[in-house]
Parts: sequence; C-alpha cells; structure tokens
Amino acid sequence: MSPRKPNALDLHIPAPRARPGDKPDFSGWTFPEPGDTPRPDVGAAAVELREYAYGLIRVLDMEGNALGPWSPHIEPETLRRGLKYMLLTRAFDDRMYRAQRQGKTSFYMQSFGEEAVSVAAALALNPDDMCFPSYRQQGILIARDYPLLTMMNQIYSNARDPMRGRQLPVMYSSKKDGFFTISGNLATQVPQAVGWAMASAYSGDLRIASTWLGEGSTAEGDFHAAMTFAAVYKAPVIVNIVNNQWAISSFQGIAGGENTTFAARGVGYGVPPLRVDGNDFLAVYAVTKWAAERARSNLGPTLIEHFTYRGGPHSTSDDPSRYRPADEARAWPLGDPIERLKRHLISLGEWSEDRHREAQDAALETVRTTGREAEKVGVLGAEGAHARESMFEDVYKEMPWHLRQQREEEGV
Amino acid sequence: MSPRKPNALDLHIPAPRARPGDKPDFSGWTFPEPGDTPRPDVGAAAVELREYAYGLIRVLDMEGNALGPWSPHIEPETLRRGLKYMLLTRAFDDRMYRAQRQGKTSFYMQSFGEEAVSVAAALALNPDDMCFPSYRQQGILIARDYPLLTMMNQIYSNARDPMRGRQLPVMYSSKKDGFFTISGNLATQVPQAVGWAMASAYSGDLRIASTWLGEGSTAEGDFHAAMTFAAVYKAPVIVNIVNNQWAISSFQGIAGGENTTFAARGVGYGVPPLRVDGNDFLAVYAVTKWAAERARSNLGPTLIEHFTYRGGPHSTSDDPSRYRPADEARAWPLGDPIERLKRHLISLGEWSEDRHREAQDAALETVRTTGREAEKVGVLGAEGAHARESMFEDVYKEMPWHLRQQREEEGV
Amino acid sequence: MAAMTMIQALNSALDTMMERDPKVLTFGEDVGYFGGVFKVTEHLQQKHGAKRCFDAPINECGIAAAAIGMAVYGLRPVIEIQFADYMYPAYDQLVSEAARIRYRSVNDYTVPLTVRMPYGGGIYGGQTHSQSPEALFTHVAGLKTVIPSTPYDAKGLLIAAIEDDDPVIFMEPKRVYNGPFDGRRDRPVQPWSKHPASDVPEGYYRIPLGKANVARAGQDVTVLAYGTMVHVALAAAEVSGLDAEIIDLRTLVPVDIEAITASVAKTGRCVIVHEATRTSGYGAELSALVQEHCFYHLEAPIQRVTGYDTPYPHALEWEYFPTPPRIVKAMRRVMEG
Amino acid sequence: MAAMTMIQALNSALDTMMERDPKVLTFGEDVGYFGGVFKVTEHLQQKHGAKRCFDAPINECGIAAAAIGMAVYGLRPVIEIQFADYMYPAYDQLVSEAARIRYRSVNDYTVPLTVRMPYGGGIYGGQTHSQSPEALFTHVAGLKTVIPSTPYDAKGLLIAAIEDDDPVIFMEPKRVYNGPFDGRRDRPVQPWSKHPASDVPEGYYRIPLGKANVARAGQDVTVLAYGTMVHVALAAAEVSGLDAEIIDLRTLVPVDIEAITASVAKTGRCVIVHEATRTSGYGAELSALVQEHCFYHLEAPIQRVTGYDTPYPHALEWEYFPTPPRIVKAMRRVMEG
Ligand SMILES: Cc1ncc(C[n+]2csc(CCOP(=O)(O)OP(=O)(O)O)c2C)c(N)n1
Ligand SMILES: Cc1ncc(C[n+]2csc(CCOP(=O)(O)OP(=O)(O)O)c2C)c(N)n1
Ligand SMILES: [Mg+2]
Ligand SMILES: [Mg+2]
Repeated sequence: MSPRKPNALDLHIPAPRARPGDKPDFSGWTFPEPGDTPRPDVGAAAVELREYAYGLIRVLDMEGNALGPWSPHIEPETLRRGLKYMLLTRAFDDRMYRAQRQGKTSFYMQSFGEEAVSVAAALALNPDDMCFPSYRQQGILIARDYPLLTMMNQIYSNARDPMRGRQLPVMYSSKKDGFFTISGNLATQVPQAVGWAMASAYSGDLRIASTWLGEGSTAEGDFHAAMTFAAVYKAPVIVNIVNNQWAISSFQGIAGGENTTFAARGVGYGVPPLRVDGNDFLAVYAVTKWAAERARSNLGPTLIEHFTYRGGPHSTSDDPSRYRPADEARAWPLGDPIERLKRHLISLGEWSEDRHREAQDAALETVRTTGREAEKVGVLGAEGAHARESMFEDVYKEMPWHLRQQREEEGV
Repeated sequence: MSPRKPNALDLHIPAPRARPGDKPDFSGWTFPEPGDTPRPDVGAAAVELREYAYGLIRVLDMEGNALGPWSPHIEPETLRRGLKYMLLTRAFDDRMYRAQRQGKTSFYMQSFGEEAVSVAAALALNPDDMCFPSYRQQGILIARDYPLLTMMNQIYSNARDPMRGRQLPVMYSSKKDGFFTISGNLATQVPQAVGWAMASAYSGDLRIASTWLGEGSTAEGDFHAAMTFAAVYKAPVIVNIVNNQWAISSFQGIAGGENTTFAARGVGYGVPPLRVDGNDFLAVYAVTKWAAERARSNLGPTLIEHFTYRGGPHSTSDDPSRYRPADEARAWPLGDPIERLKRHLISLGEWSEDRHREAQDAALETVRTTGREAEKVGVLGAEGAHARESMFEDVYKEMPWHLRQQREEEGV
Repeated sequence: MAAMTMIQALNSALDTMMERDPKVLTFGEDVGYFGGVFKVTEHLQQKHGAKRCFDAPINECGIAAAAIGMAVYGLRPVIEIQFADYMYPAYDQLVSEAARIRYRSVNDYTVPLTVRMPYGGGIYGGQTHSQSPEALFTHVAGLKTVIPSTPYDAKGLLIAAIEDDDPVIFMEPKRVYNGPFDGRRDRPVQPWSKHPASDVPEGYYRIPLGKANVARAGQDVTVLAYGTMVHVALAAAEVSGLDAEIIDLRTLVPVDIEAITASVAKTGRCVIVHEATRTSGYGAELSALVQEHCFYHLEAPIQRVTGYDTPYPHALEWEYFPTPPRIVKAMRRVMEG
Repeated sequence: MAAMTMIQALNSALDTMMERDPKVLTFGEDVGYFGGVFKVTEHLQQKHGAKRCFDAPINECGIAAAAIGMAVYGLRPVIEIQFADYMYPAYDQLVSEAARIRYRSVNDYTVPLTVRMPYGGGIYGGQTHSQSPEALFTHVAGLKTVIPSTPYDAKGLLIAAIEDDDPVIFMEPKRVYNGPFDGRRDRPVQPWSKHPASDVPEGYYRIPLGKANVARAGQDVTVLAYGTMVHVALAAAEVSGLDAEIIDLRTLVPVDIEAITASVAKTGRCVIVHEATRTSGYGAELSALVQEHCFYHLEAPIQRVTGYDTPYPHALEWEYFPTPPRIVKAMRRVMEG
C-alpha cells in the first residue's frame, strides 16, 4: 500500500474497553434510576414510544424495593415460583455443565446470570402462548414444568431422549409446552415466530408468539426479515433481544452496539422498542405483560432489549478468560437476578435467608436426584441407546425408497 | 376454521389508498415547507440527527425559488449541466422504451420522474467516487458522460455491446466510470458497496462509495447486512433509498412504509438518516454533498431516503394501470424534477423557455442520432453479433478443461 | 374439463385447494392484488380475500420463514418465489429449517409447505431470470422436488404437493407456461389448447408425487427429462429417426427409480437432459443412479445434454438452451456406443 | 520446516500471505482478538493489526458481501465462515455475485476472494456443525472448490487460493484439523507430528489448484476421495487386502480429470467416498464423469460410499460417518462386479 495521504480515510474496528488483564470497565454507562421510567399506555402510538429505546426500564433497586409505574404488583406466590424456577435453572445448568466436563455429553450451554430473562417471561406469558427461543432460554421450559429428567435424557442422548439422539443436547422441542424446536442456525426462529403469529391472527386465535435471540444474532438477515414482516402485518409477536454483551468472543460493539442500543432497531421499523434491565425479574415480567397485552389487542409487535450479562462461558467449547477480564461478570453493575429477587421477597416479608437456603438446597437436590436417574438410563455413547435404523426415520413422513435402500446398506 | 372468538386476533394486510378506478389520494401526507429544515453540522453526532428521518429536506419551492440553509448555491453552469443530463436521461429512456416495444431488445427499465435522484448525486459526488447502483440509476452513467452509444449497444446486445450479450439490457458496468456491474438480484450491491468503502478506508484512500436501492428492496436481508457493517466499521459510504412508492405492483406499505419512514431505518442502526424530496435537484445535491463530506471526514455512513414517485411502469414487462390509478403520477404532490429545476434556472435569469425547448430538442436529437447509429450496428437477435465461443469465456480467468470440452461440444 | 394453459391450471389448483381447505393460503411478491408477475395467483385475492392471498415484502428469507411458522402452526401455506433465481435468500430457511424440522423434533413439529417458483430459460431473461437450481434442492434430505411439464400434471401435482405433509419445492417451467415449447425457435409456438394435456378437470384431482410418466414409449434409447425439456426431447425423438422412450420424471426426489430402471433395462441406452449447468446438476445424480442400477444393461456411456457451466447468457441463450439437435446428437452417440 | 497441525499450517499460510501482500486481510466471526473458534487465525490480529484481522458481525451474507466489495476494490480478502453449516446466509452473495461478477462485467470487475470454512462431521457436532455442502458449490459456474487433506497441502493450497484471481471456496476438514483421523474410533488418534505431511515449510510455497494427488498407488481399484475421507480410505485400503489406488482430489472444481481417468483406466473399478448426503452429492458428478470418460474400462458398477440422505444425527454419528468397513465393503463389491 502507498504511504498515507493527508486526510486519508481510515477503517474503524470496534474494541471492548477491557481485555484479559485489564480491570473491568463499565464506567461509560449510565442508567435511569429504578422507578423513573414512565409506563405508557398499551395502546400508545409507536411514534410516542421511541424514547424507550434509549432508556432502561427498571423496577427493583439494589436493596430489593419495587419502584415506579412499571412495578407489576405480582402475588408473592408468583414471585416465589419465579425464584424457584431461576434456582432450578441455575442448579440444572451447573450440573449439566459439569456433566459435560465429565464426558457424559458432548456439549452444554448455561444461561448463568440471565435466568430472569426466560423465567419472568414464561410466567408473564399465557401458558399456551408459543415460544421460539434461542439455545439460552432453558428457563422457559423449566418454568413451564417440562420434566427436568426429560431434558437430561436429551442432554445425555440416552435411550429416553425424546429427540432420539438426533439433536445437540440443548436443542429441546416440546409442542405441548409451546416450545419450538431449537435451531443451531442463529436467528432463523425469529421470522418463523412472526409467521406463527400471523397464522394465529389469520385463524382468529387468541395465542401470541414470543421469540428470543442474542444481541449478536440481531446482525443476521433473519432478524431484519422478522422485524419487517412483523411491522408490515402487525403480527402478534414479541421479539426479545437478549443483550448479554457477548457473542462468543465478540463484544456487543461488533453487532452494532457502539452506535445505538439494540432496542433502537425497533425504531427503524416503527415497532415499539422497550429496553429493560434483564436482571430485574419484575421489570422483565412487567414489560412482557405490556407487550403481550398489546399484541393480544391486535396492536402488533413489540421489540424488547433485555440488558444483561452472560455470566458463564458461551458454551462448554469456550474459554472466556481468553478474551475478557475474568472478573467482568462480578463487576456487572446490574447485579444478579436471583439475588435481587430474593432481596425483594425478603423486603416484602415474604422470604428469608433461611427459606432461600432451603430453596437452593431443594433445587440442588432435585437436580442431583434427577441427574442420577438420567445417568442410570444412560449417557452419551452408551451402546444401543438408539436403534441404528432410527437414523433413517422421520426425514419424511413416509420413508422413500432411497432411504429404505440406505437403511439396508447399514444392514438394518 | 372455527367461528371467530371474541377479542380474537386478526391479520392486517396493508393496502394502498387508491386502486385503478379510484382518484389518486395523497391527502394524508404533509411535508415541511421548502427551506424550513435546518442544516446540521457535518460533524453532528448521530443522536442529534434522528429527527431528520421524519421530516423532508426541501430547497426548491414550486415556483422555483431556492430556500433555506440546505440551498447548495451551485454555479448556474452546474445547474444547466444537471438539467441537460436529466433531459438526456429522459429522452434516452423514452427511446429505449419504445425500442423494446418495437422488438429491438428484450427488456427496458425507465427512470422517468426520478432523474434528479441519480443526476444530482452524480454531480455532487467526486468523479472517482464509486457507485453501486440498482437498475434505475442510468442517470449516473449519463451524468458521468458514459457514451450513450455504448449504452444502446448493450441494450441491443449487438456486436459492440461491451457486455458481449451476456447481461440484460440495462445492467451496465463501467469500472472506469466508477459504476459497478448491476445485479439482477435486488440489494446485493448494498453490502458490497460497504465492503468497497471499507477497503478504501483500509487502504488510506480518499474515495468513498455510494449505493442505491429501491424502497421495496430495503426489505432484503442484504440491506440489513449493509447497514450493520456500515455502522460497525464506520464505512465511508452513502446508502440511498429511492422511495418511488412502488415495487412492481406493491405499494410502499408492503415494504414497511405504513409504520415509519424508510429513512428511519437508519435510526435503528445509529446511522444518520436524511429524508429528502427526491424531485428537488438542489435538495438531492445538497444532502449528497453533506453525506459525502461526512464520509470523507471518517465520520462514517449516511442513509438518505429520496422521496419520489415512479412515473412509468416498473419495466417493459409491467402494466401499472392494472394496480394503481392511471393518473397517480400526475397527482404526485412534489412535481417533476426537470420542470422544477427549469423553473429555478429561469427564476435565476439563467435559463428561458426557449433555451429549454432547444435543450430538449438537442437531447432528443442526440438520442435519435445515437439510436440510429446503434441500430446500424445491430439489434437483439442479429445473427453473428457474438461469437458462440464467447459464451464460455470469462467464467474464470483461465478456461478450465470442462468448459473447453463443452465449447467443443458446441462445435466451436 | 376445460382447455387450460399451465398458468391457468396452476391457478385452478390453488383456487381448488383454497376452496376446500381454509388452512391453505398463498403469498409472495406481487401475488396479491396484481395476481403475480406470471398471473398464477390472478383473482385469488379478489375471490378469497386479502388475508388468504397477499403481497409480501421483497425478502425471500422472510417469505419462507413466515410460511414455515404458519405451517408449524397448522396451516398449509403456498408461497411464490418470483423467479427461482431469487430463491437464494430463502435457501437457509428451506435447507436448514423446513427440511429438518420434522427430523430434529421427532415429528413434534412438521412443515406442510409448498414453495412454488418459475424456473428455466428461453425467455431472454438473462442471468437472473433463467436459472434451473433444482439440484440445489435434490441434494437436501427432507425436501421433495417436483417439476411438471403439462397443465394437467401441473394442477394434479400442485394439489398433491399442497396436501403433502412435508415441504415440497414445486418448480414451474416458465418457458411452457403458455405453450408446449419444443425448443425449435424457427417454428410457430403452439398454444396449449392444441395439446391433449391441456384438458384439465375443473375440480379436485391429484397426481401422486414420486411417479414418473412415460411421455413417449420406445425401444431404442431412454431419455430422462423433466419440465420444458420433456417437450424438447419429444421434438428430438420425432426428428431423430430413433424409437426413443421419453420418461418425464415429474418428481425428482423421491425419483421413480422403477420407471427409470425398467426403461433402461429395456433400451440399454440412456440420455439425460436438463437446462441447469452440467457439473453437479441433477443429471449427475441420474447418471449415477442409472449406472448403479443398470450397469450390466448399458451398451454405451450415458450422455448428458445440459446447460453449459456458465451463467445464462442473455443474447446467446439459444446457443445455451439444450435444443433438439443437441439431444439428437447425444441420442446418436449413445446408439453408436 | 516444522511439524504443523492442519490448523497451524493454515495459520502459517495466512501469516505468510499477510506478510507478503498488504492487500491480504482476513475477517469473520470471532477471528480477530480470539483467533477463531478453531484458532486458525490465532495471533494474526496481534501481529498484523486489527485492520487486517478482525471480528465480523454474525451475518454471513454481510461477511461475503463486504469481502466481495473489497475484492472488487482490489484487495484479496480471506473470510472465515465459522462452520460450513452457516454458509447458507452467504450463499446468494457467493453464487449470484462472487461467481458471476467477472462474467457479467466481461472482466471489468473481478473477485479474488477466498472463503474458508470448516466442514464435516465426527466431532459430535450434531446437525449444524457437521455438514459437507461442497456439492452446493461445485454446481456453481464461476467458483472453484478446494479441500485439502494434510497440513502440507492445506498451506500450499490456501496460498494458491489466495493468489487465485477467481473466488475460491476453501473447505477445511475439521475432523483432521489436529490429526489424521482415519475413521477408526477404537484406536488412539494419531497426532499430525507422526505424519510425513505435517512437515511444512515456514515460508511461501503453493500447490496448484486443479491437480490431484495419488495418496496411495495401486492396481486393483480406484478410490476417489478428499478431505477427511482420504485418511479413512487409506485405512480401508490397509485392511482390505486389496491394492487400492487412492486419489486425493484436492480440487473439486476444476477437477483433475486426467488423474481420475488414468487411474480408472488402469484399475477398471471405482469407489467414490464422501461424507455429504448421497443424492446429488459431489460423488454423483464424479460417478457421471467416470462413466463418461472410462465407460469401456469399467468392470463393475461404480460404488458410492457417502453420508446418508438424512440430517447429521448427533448420537448416531458413528453410524452415519463413512467408516473403513463401509469402504471395504464397497471395494469388495466393486471387485466382485
Ligand atoms: C448462522 C450462524 N452463524 C454462526 C453461528 C455460530 N455461533 C453460535 S452461537 C454464536 C454467538 C451468538 O451470540 P448471541 O447472539 O449474542 O447469543 P448468546 O450466545 O450471547 O446468547 C455464534 C457466532 C451459528 N450458530 N449460526
Ligand atoms: C432477490 C430478488 N427478489 C425479487 C426480484 C424481482 N424484482 C425485480 S424488481 C422488483 C421490485 C423492486 O422494487 P424497488 O426496490 O422499490 O425498486 P424500484 O423498481 O421501485 O426502483 C422485484 C420484486 C429480484 N430482482 N431480486
Ligand atoms: Mg450475546
Ligand atoms: Mg420502488
């Protein structure tokens, strides 16, 4: 290349503030105070909602008080259920993560630190609303009381794996529970959710759809397809961006986070954008309720950015200490979702440190017992877990001749 | 389907206000007055520029006066060149459209009514800035003095067609003139333009890129890719959305125009959005200059929505009277770009009706003479225009054995 | 019965199914009010309402994905990709999603989706209105690929595709939309009304997927073809002086291997014809299958007559298009051995 | 010379080219600071600067398109698609754009682009980290497709791909990134350091595209393979008791037809091996080519040993993976005729 000309153009490559060895640095960020953000009418025009893309809806302060108009005033019983499911999710993740390390499965992905995003949403939606999640919303399935044992059987690809060993461990599917079969291809589920919502509207149904994707995945064209179709046909769908700051090793700036918020994507399509503290169970619950009501009133889609932090590695194949400060998670300014909900319940007089410890132990025990049960059925690689011929089934409704022939080649 | 439930969901299908037989109806639209929109500093932060997505930058009023801070104060000589190129483009389109009707070529696409969008931009950019156009920016090529004869030779796929008969008539290419080879696949050029701009920045060059796509094409995933990459790497690129209200038979509401403006897409990425009267030569010139200066100062991309109207059919394969009122073009509230620039020049005392008539006649005469010349070389289907073996060339730099073999099969 | 063009037959198939089943709906670019750039969905919006036949944003990924979501819900969407050349943005959704949802969810979710797209050249459409990408679908487990060659087949196969519980790629040979073009540009184009297969029942009927049709019975040489090329092959047979057997495959996956092997076992010679580029075209698979199943019957190397391995050239398209003379040449070669 | 794994050899190729030519740069998801999920770009950002090796948004369409724009500008971008399974969003840009820009502009614009992507199974990656979509590229005129099988070849071929003036799809057999896995799960995996082809020069060298390598010379039967399957085929040959000739194709398009015909003319028997699904896989093209070029030499039907026509199953992947016993069986069948 020739020597630099005066006034020459230069290429900008975004970089995070802190790398391994640096001190975590969230100093550039300011957030509205809990309770400070007004709650617009569910029927408000999209143009009045633009500013919500640039704020942050918060209900819980760090002492556990629920403040302001977004406070959803949920029954303590519901809050305790939320807490229980978050504890279960965390205990489950922890055990499965270690199971992978022990060679019992090929792969695992935790949702550590992001439990409120899935669990609060699951409780705010109707049980028959349809979810199109990414791979990090196991909390939904758990909050819908899908059997942990079945999840583990899938993770171990054992003989009782409902996916018959075909899918990666964490790629669940349960139509009965309104949980769409998870794809390995990022963001493909998002426009599918829009299509499902359109079908529900077409059919005069009452059910809405909700879908989740990571902030990194918003860069995919499928996200644009989803937002365009959702806006054009006013589909009854909630699009949830889980901004956990990282996409494997890439910080959110690589997905466009340096220039504006991810909620702002909604502004571009005229879709109401809500930006919420994703570690605030009450806030997530409240914005989900708001968006669900809007969708159910034929007022169309809402985009929600859940501002959170991926506490763990991307997956068991990842080592985050190679690209971010090891203590960045602990420095996260918006705290831990379980801890915060616990404090809230305690401040309400509806919970105590003791009850919390018991609940935590109960979650661990459930997971431990279930884990043993699943291991008894078998772990990855156990001989004969799946009949070899099962590989050829369900490619089509009826097996065509060429698959029958190939099955015969396998000698089965 | 079961009978409709109370409060049931319903599917919204956008529809235009007027269909064939109806009176054209633009009554819902209000525009700022010419001169009323402030001109921000080229270095303004993107967050200060959001509102420009919802206005409309106008300089010329309907009497031909240039008003307000966006008035670019161009030399009359430049304005006359602009007018000349628009007249040439219109005359060229007209003749080529008819040539297709006469069977001299397979296909043609006019830019009738949108001439200012290309011609003003071409004059505002540096001659060596790189253009990635769609199929409706022939005005750029004409304004860069690409030979009309060569364009016609391509349209006729005759022996002097620089594309050797390989491309559709209107899919020009000229590296020398900074005009990228047009693709039939909508919007693919937009992220390519971003890549080119990144390469220019990478190389410490001074040249920027500019790209054009229709409002209908903004729905494509490639547009999202382009905006994401442009924002992330602050690429020196101008993305021009030509909102001519129609995408073949689909009104702009099908691309998302019911919910917000197309300029607003830029807001979603934190990219400065300018919305401009596309039939106002001075305004298009001024916003292009602004965006080009911004890009050249390493301040990154700008998104411009050119608000205009597709005066003619989509292409020679189309019949717009089947889907929109026949007189909708005439009812367009923002007038005709040629007429408006003419009035401006006259009001400046730099032009007259007589000179205009002469210029118009000269354009027609140039096109007529050139047309005859091109026809003498040949029109589509003339025997021997292209050697059959030329079909096998340039697939790769060097012809591999299998193409040599296939060429031999053709007996050449 | 009525004399229909292929466009009318396809329109009638959609109309018939929309009448029978409220779960059937159709959308795509310009398919609503306008009725599609080739008019296949004409009047359907007017008749069945905008919710059942509507325009889509220009985003083929979104069109496919929305339809997948609808199919998962329980509808039977039929989408139109305006030209097969524009299916690439939808390819991931079709290949990674539609094709695999049944398998990966163990029948929990299924995708009864039909994807219509006009394909093929011969209309001076240049590089991006002429392609034949069928091999890009036949390679994908979980998809079925169907290509009709006549109005009668078009309607019966489209109805079968819509009723099929798996995703079906339904490719329409646009060169024969309005008449059975046989590749001879020098002759006047015949209208469908002169062709017996334009006799199409008004109502419901279906032609099973996976079954080929013997378009011409013969003893000397087997020609495997589909879509437009069936007509071109018939024209070639006519002038060749050979008693060719022309198999119209109709379904590419799952292909009717019995019809193929029965014919080649009889003739011992095989010519494969398609418009797509040769390398890794569907003809390669047919060639492989024929030699696997009929090796000991073959008297001469299987011949492929195909589009060349170049983009589809605008002005030279008649050099590119597989014409009767090229097929006759291949037939002669295969007879000589 | 140094003993390198395939990952190190690829890294060395990139490093070598970035040193020689400032026009070479590389980007993709996680390739910058982190060095790529498979570490192929490790340390390149640290050494050559963030502008020459950087992370990209998760948009494969944008990655390909930006690289095309850069190549059109005059650079020589090398992009990484994190897994071949994720190339579909980029497919339109590769097929409709990169592949055709030279042709449609008559050399006005060219696209010297290299698209790297790990492919293939055997790592318990499930349906979306195991695919072998090479046939989706070999069908596309204007693209070259390259697949190395050893560290030595990987470096020499990658350098040739980067220097090539046409777009090259460079597929990396991830199962052999760290060792020459031969498909026998029951044996300890060998490290590359024990394999002669891990002897890789530190600096610049190239292996010409379009030239196959005889991985094992033999008289009885020709085995056509590439990538991981070369090692599996070698293992099969070892236990088969047959004197197999194993051709490592290295380049799929343009394929080395001379090497293929020379071998099959000699042996009269041919087995084709790949991991991709069978129907319309690249094996179909090879089968068609072999029977077209060597029909009168063939003593028995060509056999295809391939992945089955199903998605890649997670837990049953060792049933899916073409293993030495399956290849031996095919060799025996082809010997029996
Ligand atoms: C189409 C596609 N491209 C690339 C990948 C590889 N990949 C898997 S997860 C991931 C990062 C996703 O990040 P984000 O969307 O932020 O979600 P998170 O993991 O943070 O929840 C990548 C690049 C993929 N699965 N699919
Ligand atoms: C990927 C792709 N899909 C569909 C088409 C068919 N098509 C050609 S032009 C067009 C309409 C484009 O409308 P718009 O972007 O508004 O541009 P305009 O024609 O109005 O200038 C369509 C759908 C195409 N060329 N490419
Ligand atoms: Mg993330
Ligand atoms: Mg338009």
